[in-house]
Amino acid sequence: MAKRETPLLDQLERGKWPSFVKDMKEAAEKNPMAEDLLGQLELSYKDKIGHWKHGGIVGVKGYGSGVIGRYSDRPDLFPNVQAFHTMRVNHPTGWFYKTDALRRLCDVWDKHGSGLTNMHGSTGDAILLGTTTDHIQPCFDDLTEAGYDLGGSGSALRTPSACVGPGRCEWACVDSLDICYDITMTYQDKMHRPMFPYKFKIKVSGCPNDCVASIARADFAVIGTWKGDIRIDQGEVEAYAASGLDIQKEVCDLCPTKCMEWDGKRLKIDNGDCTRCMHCINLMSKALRQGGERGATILIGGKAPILQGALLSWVIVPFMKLEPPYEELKDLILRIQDWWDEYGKSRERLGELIKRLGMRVFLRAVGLPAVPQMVKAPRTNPYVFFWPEDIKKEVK
Amino acid sequence: MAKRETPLLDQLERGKWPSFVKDMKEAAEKNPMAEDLLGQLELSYKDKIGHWKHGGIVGVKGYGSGVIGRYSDRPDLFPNVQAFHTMRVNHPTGWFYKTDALRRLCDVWDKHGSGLTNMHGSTGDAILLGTTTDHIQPCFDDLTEAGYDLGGSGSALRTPSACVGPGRCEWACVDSLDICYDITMTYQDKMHRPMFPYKFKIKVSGCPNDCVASIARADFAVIGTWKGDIRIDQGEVEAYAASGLDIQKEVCDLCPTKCMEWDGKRLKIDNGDCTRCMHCINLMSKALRQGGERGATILIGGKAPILQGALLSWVIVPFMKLEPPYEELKDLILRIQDWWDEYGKSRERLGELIKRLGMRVFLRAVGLPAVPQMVKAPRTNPYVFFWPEDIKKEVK
Amino acid sequence: MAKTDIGPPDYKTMLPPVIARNYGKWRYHEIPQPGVLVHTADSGEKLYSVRAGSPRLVSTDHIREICAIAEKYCDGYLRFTSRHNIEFLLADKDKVAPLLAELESKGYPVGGTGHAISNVVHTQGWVHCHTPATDASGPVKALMDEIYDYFTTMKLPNHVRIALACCLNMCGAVHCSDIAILGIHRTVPKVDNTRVPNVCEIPSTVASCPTGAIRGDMKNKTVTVNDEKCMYCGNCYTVCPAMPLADPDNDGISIWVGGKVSNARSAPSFSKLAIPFLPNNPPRWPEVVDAVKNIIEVYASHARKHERVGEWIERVGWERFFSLTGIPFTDKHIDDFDMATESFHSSTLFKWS
Amino acid sequence: MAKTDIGPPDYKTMLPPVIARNYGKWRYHEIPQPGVLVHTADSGEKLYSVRAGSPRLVSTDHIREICAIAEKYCDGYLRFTSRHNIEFLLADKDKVAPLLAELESKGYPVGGTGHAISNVVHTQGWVHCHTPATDASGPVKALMDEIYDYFTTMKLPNHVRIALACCLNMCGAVHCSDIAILGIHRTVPKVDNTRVPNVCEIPSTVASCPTGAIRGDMKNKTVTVNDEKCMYCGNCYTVCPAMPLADPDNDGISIWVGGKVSNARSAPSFSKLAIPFLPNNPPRWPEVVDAVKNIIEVYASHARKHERVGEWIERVGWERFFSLTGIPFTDKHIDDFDMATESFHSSTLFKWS
Ligand code: SRM
Ligand code: SRM
Ligand code: SRM
Ligand code: SRM
Ligand code: SF4
Ligand code: SF4
Ligand code: SF4
Ligand code: SF4
Ligand code: SF4
Ligand code: SF4
Ligand code: SF4
Ligand code: SF4
Repeated sequence: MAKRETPLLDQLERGKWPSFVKDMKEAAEKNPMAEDLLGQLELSYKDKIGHWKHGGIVGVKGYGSGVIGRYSDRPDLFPNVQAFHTMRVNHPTGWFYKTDALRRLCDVWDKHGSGLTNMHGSTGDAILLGTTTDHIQPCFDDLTEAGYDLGGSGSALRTPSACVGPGRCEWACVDSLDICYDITMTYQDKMHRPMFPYKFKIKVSGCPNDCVASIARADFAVIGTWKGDIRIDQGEVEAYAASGLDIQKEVCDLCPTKCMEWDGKRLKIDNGDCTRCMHCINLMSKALRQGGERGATILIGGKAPILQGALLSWVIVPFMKLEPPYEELKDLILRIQDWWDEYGKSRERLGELIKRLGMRVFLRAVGLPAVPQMVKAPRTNPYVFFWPEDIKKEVK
Repeated sequence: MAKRETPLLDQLERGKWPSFVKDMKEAAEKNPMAEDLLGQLELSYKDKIGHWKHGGIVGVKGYGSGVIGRYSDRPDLFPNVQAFHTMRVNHPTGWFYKTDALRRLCDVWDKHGSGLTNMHGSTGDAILLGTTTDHIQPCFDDLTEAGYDLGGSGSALRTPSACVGPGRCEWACVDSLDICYDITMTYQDKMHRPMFPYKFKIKVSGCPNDCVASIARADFAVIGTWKGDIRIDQGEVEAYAASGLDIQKEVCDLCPTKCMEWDGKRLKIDNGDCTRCMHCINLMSKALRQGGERGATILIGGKAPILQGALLSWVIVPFMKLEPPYEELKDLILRIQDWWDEYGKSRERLGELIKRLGMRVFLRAVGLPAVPQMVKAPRTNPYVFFWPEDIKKEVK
Repeated sequence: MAKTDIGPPDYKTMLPPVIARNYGKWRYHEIPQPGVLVHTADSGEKLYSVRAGSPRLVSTDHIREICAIAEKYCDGYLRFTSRHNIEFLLADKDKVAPLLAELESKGYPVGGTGHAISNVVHTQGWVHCHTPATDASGPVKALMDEIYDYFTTMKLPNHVRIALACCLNMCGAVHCSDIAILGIHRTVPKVDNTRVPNVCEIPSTVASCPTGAIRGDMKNKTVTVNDEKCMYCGNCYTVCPAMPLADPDNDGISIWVGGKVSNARSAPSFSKLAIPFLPNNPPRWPEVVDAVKNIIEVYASHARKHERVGEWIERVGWERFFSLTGIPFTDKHIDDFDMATESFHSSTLFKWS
Repeated sequence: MAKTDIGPPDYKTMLPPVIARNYGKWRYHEIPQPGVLVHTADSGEKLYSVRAGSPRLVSTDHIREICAIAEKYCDGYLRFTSRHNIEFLLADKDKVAPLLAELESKGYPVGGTGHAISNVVHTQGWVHCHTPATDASGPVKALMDEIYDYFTTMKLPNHVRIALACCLNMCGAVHCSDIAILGIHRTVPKVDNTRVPNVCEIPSTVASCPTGAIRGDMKNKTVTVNDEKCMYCGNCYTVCPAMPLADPDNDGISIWVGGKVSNARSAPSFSKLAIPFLPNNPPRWPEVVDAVKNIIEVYASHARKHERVGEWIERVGWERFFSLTGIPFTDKHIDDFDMATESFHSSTLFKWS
């Protein structure tokens, strides 16, 4: 096939940052789908418009999710991307790979698809970009053979993800990797066979730094935290000071609760006031360790703006101990999903449902107690509902 | 008439705070309406429920407002309050009285009403509590004879009010009293003949301390403010320090923008960062004077919770010079009321209308420019409307 | 024939001469003692204002007594404040002490200035309104008796502004008070199907409900209320008299805290729910009085100087407010109206208590 | 027959031995140079992580190249980060320098650690999605070329997290980014009345509209759109393919600032609108690149150490943000969706500029 002219995309090969155009061309060298993708993208650059039709439903046997159907609106010009579906492959938790496993993935994809991928998608999957309808099932068969399975899509549990946590990070208060993997394995059915009102995302971060952005991007966020005093190694604090860290200005003054005092020699923390923001610990990882009792805060409801505006997840359990087999956690997830499943309208995320029905209804349904940690501040409007049992019945 | 037994209310004659029951009894001594009011109130205390029927419409000739109709639901027991309407009398601006004027008011009320009043109502009127339907017109006639007129009620401009301002206060940046009086006189018609979708309240405070709570309680709030540097009398600052004011802790540390520095001798203010919160000036009235260029911030939309939740007024003009005859101000009020009148639904306050139609529509309609001072922060949702002229038309 | 549209008396005719002379030229003020303000003008002249508490619901005779006092000490000049206190305005320093003595002898509380509790802005209650869930003047009197000392002294961290409104219409504008006392109903309006067709307009009644609990029943020319969606605001009753909701057993009072109006230091803010319900217990509402007093005292002993109630709570956190006051936190404290999600805690930055 | 529900490979089989040995027992970390993290375990063992930038849209050959490098220096162990960078994981300190040299020679940017700009989280754009208002990979590449130095150094006040999403669905989760680049449509969907009856479900299409702009036209089995109420979110198109709204002339990009996710110091927060519209100008989107660069540079020169973009803006004020960046403030910046009033400035506490 004659090389396509791509004068616009060529301009994106220039510059120091690695170029996706280079990768596309590399793939196009040996793969006609990639070649036509390049051509169609060039056309989009010229037309300033996408050239994909609204997705159709395609999939593998026994699953309802994991494949995103896609068709070109110019199959006349780009026949090899007439159908160009992506496969969402569940990444190994924490995105850890041994190269042999990664190479196996590449081999499968060279055999069945365009040879192009996203490492990774924003939900966390390894995205295999573009194959034909025929290839979906064989590709899946080869993937499972290679030890991989599909991730979630549609109205299903989406591929859970976790920060690197105990794998590398000194601040992990919970085993983010193990929790995520455990959940992923426990809920395979919910991931592969969409039965919910809409998507449901779970993410696990080991500490309040929230390196998987769970609070913004998950319906159900697990964020590690601690109780007990921050342990201070005063010697190391002094070492940081000696090395040029301005402890008063950079640490104490930026502590959001102003609960730290530094007299040039000793650092004091009023732990009762500390809100565990991590700032001081972030700056002095050698000198400060989180308190000894570890667990997680559970927050729910986060999502992007469609339909009624974005939501950040909010606290529903201030502190939960998390140790295998994570029964309390999984039990809560189930109770929440059951309730959502029963009352949620189609395309209504968990957060939106709670917004519609009210936290009090939610809390009662899933059996959680109301605690002040759930709110920035109590309500300002007087539109308070009382439960029937609060009201004295008239004796008539 | 036999004295009514009021064992419950009697218990409110005890205690050091002046007792309204004492006043009611005083009035009841010579006035049968007051006597029955006392009786009906005692019944309410016993029943724990009000004994007034839903108000009816009563009024004086030529006016649609100023009188609140009220009827007892137990006229059988309390015939003298069968009808018990209140007259809202527009107070002299700033609630200043010469006693002769005040005595005239009392005389009118003893002649026509219960002899009970509220000095004053929460909107600011002198409330004459309770008269019969027959007496309304003669009472009004006597009131105007005595130099008084009625205030607003219903879907009208309500009685504007103002803080004491230049009458006594060193911080008045605008002549709150004169502005309020001028508006009151200019809009007599709008006060007395309800023609709006709902009530409209205007309040004027001389400075950001907002001693008439305009931001919370007015649809249209005028709050004095200044441009230019806060003028510091360093000698007086030192005097405050000497007298025991901890300038670092009580002044600088509480400055919300942290734009003040005190070295124990001199106070420095970074005026560019100051948000004119008044705190430092409040604490050191002798030492600090507001900047020299005086005017007001105009805020709109404030109201109590019914219907869609309470609103605090928000900035629509950061700075407006205000000098008699206040044309710019009155012009703005008219433009706003005209727009509200045209688009507001029945019982929809100005703030609610803007909430429904959007600030951009409002701003365009009344011809105000969008400025960053209008918002705490720009929008977070991406649901941005573009004007037709922003959009390139397809050439077809 | 009456004159119309004459407007209020011109305030300029009501100003004492010392004010007329120094109008707009005040230089600074001092508070030598609770209830006494001294304003000094650029000219050096001084104005003495003596502030006295008032029950607001006053008889003409009471007003005449006030007039008499003002005539004796103030050349007949006085004013009322935006919180319904009386202010005697004097040019003559020497008359201040005698005035104070007379006020004391007559039982007028003098105070409400500076870091004090001033008068309670309040409303009609059972005295005159048709929608109250509680009385207004009664609870205020009972409360002020109990916290009287905070009116006559200036020992709080900052001033505490208390307001009471007897129903959700909030005529007392309690929505931005340090401490707010709010009458609430708790039962669904009882639709009187015989009266609705005659006295109510169905569409506006339906539209009056913030939660959409009311449906029109066009056939019977009446309305029905969905009990589960009703939060007893009473707005339908305002619009349609045939839907009363007052109920002696279930009406009562809720307590709100942490609002403010001034722009001093922090922005104006709404009051937030502290106690969802306390019973109506006339004539002295002991539960309400105790609850408010408790909040004041916890504030007084924990807040830093110049901190308003809300500023104190924001600094220590709402978790701490509930633990310090011993007020139980319930699901009712969590907003569930239209902007509820804005109040949810979307961070891990909270305290354990 | 394929196996099903086997789940992902067990991550434990992917961990380098040094991690397996010290799992959960890390003590502290250091960043000796941009792109290099050194984690020390309680045991004293050290793990070296070398972070390299990636275009995310990578070919299998590119992945194999990465594998080859990992095999050479890291015993075949690597990972990707939550922002799509590559991390080479080494136990052997001596291999770090040679690895860095090889990465440099092969053109891999090393960095993204500490107070840097890391990889741009982004989405599909014209490469694969059906609703984009702009491309994803293209603008990201053009931008990263221009701000490359901020990736390879650590000279900013704090890290700056940039994300791009090509439509309002915000798959790039740009809603909480320091700087967000968001594709937007600006024309009302064109209802294809011949197709709607066959491919769309009317009630769910009507329900899909956040502003209630869509009405069912049951007679013609189609829908109509009220142009004035439509803000081009594209949600109807997601539900009903017969309502396309892409438009080459009017699609483009908006810029948002000041969001964050971490709980460090301040609570997580949404990004706020900075620039409502910039044109799609492929292949290098110069207007977008310049706008983002300008914001970064103003931030870099004005923020205090450790201040995130949003923290800086909150401190100096939005008035100042607009005046410093020279970005015009318009009526589009003022929210007019359902919780708009929450964002209005209800105080007099603002700056003149
Ligand atoms: C591939 C991916 C973008 C990427 O390039 O990384 C993606 C791609 C699509 N997303 Fe997404 N979303 C992807 C992560 C996200 C995220 C981020 C996350 O999960 O952390 C979000 C925001 C978080 C959230 O869920 O709220 C996200 C919010 C959406 C939404 C809005 C949902 C909402 O409730 O607001 C839609 C619209 C929909 O579901 O109809 C959406 C819909 C879509 C669809 C399926 C288009 C559609 O309208 O049907 C896109 C298919 C593109 C294609 O042709 O391949 N996508 N989507 C991401 C999934 C890859 C993976 O599995 O790893
Ligand atoms: C007389 C009155 C104005 C009027 O036209 O009637 C008034 C008069 C003064 N106010 Fe006020 N304020 C008056 C109601 C208010 C209100 C409105 C309200 O309470 O409903 C507020 C807003 C309350 C709020 O924020 O919730 C108000 C917030 C202030 C503040 C801000 C205090 C703060 O830190 O938040 C000051 C400054 C100060 O006290 O240092 C202030 C200061 C003053 C000064 C010192 C001004 C001056 O130099 O003359 C006056 C004496 C204050 C005092 O009592 O210590 N005035 N002041 C009002 C007296 C009401 C009363 O009887 O108690
Ligand atoms: C007398 C007064 C209370 C008092 O004891 O001081 C009062 C009394 C009534 N108010 Fe009010 N309001 C009074 C000041 C207020 C204020 C405070 C203010 O103006 O600063 C507010 C809150 C601020 C605001 O307007 O938002 C207020 C918010 C309401 C509302 C709720 C309006 C809303 O949009 O949220 C209603 C309900 C209505 O209008 O249907 C209301 C309705 C009423 C009615 C007319 C009852 C009704 O439903 O029709 C009350 C008549 C009582 C009676 O029988 O005399 N009243 N009302 C105040 C007027 C006296 C005066 O003219 O000086
Ligand atoms: C590798 C990674 C986790 C993973 O599982 O992949 C990671 C790793 C680390 N993060 Fe992170 N963070 C990672 C994404 C995030 C995210 C998520 C995101 O960007 O989407 C966040 C939240 C971002 C936000 O707030 O918008 C995040 C907020 C932090 C913070 C908080 C910084 C702040 O002041 O707000 C810290 C603390 C610090 O840097 O001092 C932190 C600190 C760290 C430390 C130092 C933790 C440790 O001791 O190992 C790690 C090295 C940081 C560095 O790059 O300098 N990490 N970190 C992610 C690297 C992404 C990348 O390639 O750039
Ligand atoms: S979220 Fe916390 S535990 Fe997880 S990688 Fe980030 S800093 Fe480490
Ligand atoms: S973790 Fe945050 S709140 Fe706690 S002491 Fe450190 S800086 Fe302060
Ligand atoms: S609002 Fe300002 S000018 Fe008016 S009385 Fe209060 S402090 Fe004085
Ligand atoms: S007025 Fe307020 S912001 Fe300005 S310097 Fe004084 S305390 Fe600071
Ligand atoms: S608050 Fe309610 S009950 Fe009280 S006076 Fe106002 S409208 Fe009447
Ligand atoms: S009381 Fe309020 S919530 Fe209940 S039906 Fe009436 S208007 Fe609706
Ligand atoms: S942001 Fe929109 S256009 Fe981009 S991938 Fe997601 S759904 Fe598709
Ligand atoms: S684009 Fe959005 S706002 Fe416009 S009609 Fe469709 S769903 Fe409604």
